Amino acid sequence: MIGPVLDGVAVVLGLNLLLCLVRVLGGPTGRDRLLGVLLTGSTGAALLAVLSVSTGVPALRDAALVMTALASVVAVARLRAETEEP
Amino acid sequence: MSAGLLLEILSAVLVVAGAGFFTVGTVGLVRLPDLRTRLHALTKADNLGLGLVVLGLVLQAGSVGAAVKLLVVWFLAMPASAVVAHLMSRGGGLGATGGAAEGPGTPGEGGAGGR
Amino acid sequence: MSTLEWYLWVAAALLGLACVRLLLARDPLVRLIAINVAGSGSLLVLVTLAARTDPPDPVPHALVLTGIVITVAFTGVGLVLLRRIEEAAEDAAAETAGEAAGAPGEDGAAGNGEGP
Amino acid sequence: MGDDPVGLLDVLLGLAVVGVAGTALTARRRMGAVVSFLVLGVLLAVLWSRLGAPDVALAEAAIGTGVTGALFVDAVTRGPPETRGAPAARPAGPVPWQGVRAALPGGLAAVLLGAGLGTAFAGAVLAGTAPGGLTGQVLGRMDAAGVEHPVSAVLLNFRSYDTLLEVVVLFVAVLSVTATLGEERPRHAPPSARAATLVWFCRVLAPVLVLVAAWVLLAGSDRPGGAFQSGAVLAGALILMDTAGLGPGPDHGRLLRAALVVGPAAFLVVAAGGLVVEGEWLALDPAWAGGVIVALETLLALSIGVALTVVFLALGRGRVSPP
Repeated sequence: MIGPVLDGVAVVLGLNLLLCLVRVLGGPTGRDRLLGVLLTGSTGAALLAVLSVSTGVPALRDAALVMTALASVVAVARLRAETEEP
Repeated sequence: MSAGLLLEILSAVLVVAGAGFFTVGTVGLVRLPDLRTRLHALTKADNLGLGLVVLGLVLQAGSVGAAVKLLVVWFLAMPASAVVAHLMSRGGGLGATGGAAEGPGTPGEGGAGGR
Repeated sequence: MSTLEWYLWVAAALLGLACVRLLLARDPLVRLIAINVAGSGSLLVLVTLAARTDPPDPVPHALVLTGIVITVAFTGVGLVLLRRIEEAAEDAAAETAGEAAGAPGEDGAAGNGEGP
Repeated sequence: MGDDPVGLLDVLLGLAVVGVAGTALTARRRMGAVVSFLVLGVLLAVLWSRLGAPDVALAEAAIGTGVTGALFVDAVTRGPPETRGAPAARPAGPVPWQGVRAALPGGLAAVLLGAGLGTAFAGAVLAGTAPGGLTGQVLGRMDAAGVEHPVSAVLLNFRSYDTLLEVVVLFVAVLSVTATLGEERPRHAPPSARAATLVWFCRVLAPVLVLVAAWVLLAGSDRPGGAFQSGAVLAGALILMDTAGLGPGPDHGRLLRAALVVGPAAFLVVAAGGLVVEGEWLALDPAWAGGVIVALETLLALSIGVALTVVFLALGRGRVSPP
């Protein structure tokens, strides 16, 4: 019973990923685009977690964990580069 | 048997609610007018969405280890998105001067930063 | 159409788009992105062909992992070279500007950014 | 799953991947292109998991969205200011219709190339007398592999030559990157000028990432995970440490070099040891294989993490400034 629900949720989350693209392409500043990356990262992590349960592959939980943890590294890279460059 | 069914229904409700919050957050990111309001949409709706999805999945996880790992995903996402949002709403990754330098454009934050 | 055929068409689309863009793009950064996308397309071919058996073939998966690491290695080298080229252009521009104004341009540009 | 009709999620995912690749390749601003490419990485991670490749999904999540993202974002942020994303006027922007007319031959070429390749690939599915590939051979020899996860067995035992050369490629990348570095140019703002919150955050998150890296590494022996994924997460941790001013700075040059070399060196020692003990280059005795592989993977993860970090840091270290 839970299977179709999870599949539907996966489709909805996938559409959300595409919607993020509007902000990524629209900008206007680099930080706005970066927000798109952050939201994409956590949406992707949620999607992987859903797939790990619906397909029964436990390794996808690790992928979700890694994706969440490293999404903030991209943001930190942006912030430190902004600090260092005039 | 009926307890299992109840658990499945609860899990489905939580996951669907989480997906709903993700959608709200994404729509907010697209529709809201400037960086700080977008940050607001992103952090709140996004954390709640991830949290609800994770809670729903924890009920289906099967083992304690799997459940804990799913919860760790959420616990990792919460401080990360809060801190990153805070830093991005300031003038830059700069120190105390960064926030004040950007102040005048935005009344609420600028007043607090000026003091 | 089977799932695997569909993904092979997706891979072909990625490769076609990326190769053409690689040849036509003027910005080196876009070329790097194009190589990365083309790489993803070819990895998709490998992973799809590995999925023909159940369980999937581990050898192409290992090849794909190797490919991902090689990709990040050459992307890093390409980006560092790109930065060096741009730095050289910036310095040359600052030098000519400094000569024109009769003042050390390097200092002026750096001080301006750090103002507050 | 070969003959299943294609499902809704698969169709959406395929269209999304092609669409996002299109925007990443044609975005007008560099930051837009780069960020689209990162979104493509997330979609690809989901795609790999749909195709039954959780190892690749894990690597894509760690490398594709983490380290590659940090590299691209850093390079674009430090790049020339007019491409940084502010709505600056493009010099002599072309008339829109001209752009379309110029893009037409390119689009046509892309369609033709894609159609040709697609026909060839779709034929390849049906061709081949042994569609089983090498699955049977690998699974049949798993008892001699030393690890329980087939992909790790292929990477570090059955086809370890590939992995050795790959680590060497990474090493060469680090060498060529450091060759472009001159004397260290003073940074515009030292780490002490960074916001206290940022430094605190990096200090808190870095050890968590090291833990995740260790977990991914140890998971590699019986489930998806391993040296590359772990090394990529470790690189993320090292980047955070450097941001907090704790990283392997210039003072740690010798330590850094040792960490870089130890992985390839250990691999060569194992390869030569196979020659001495087993009489064959890179051969592993099944009795020893498990321990050797885990030890080797640990050192490799360290080297890979440090190598990726050095490449990242080289972006920010300018070359010698002109006199």
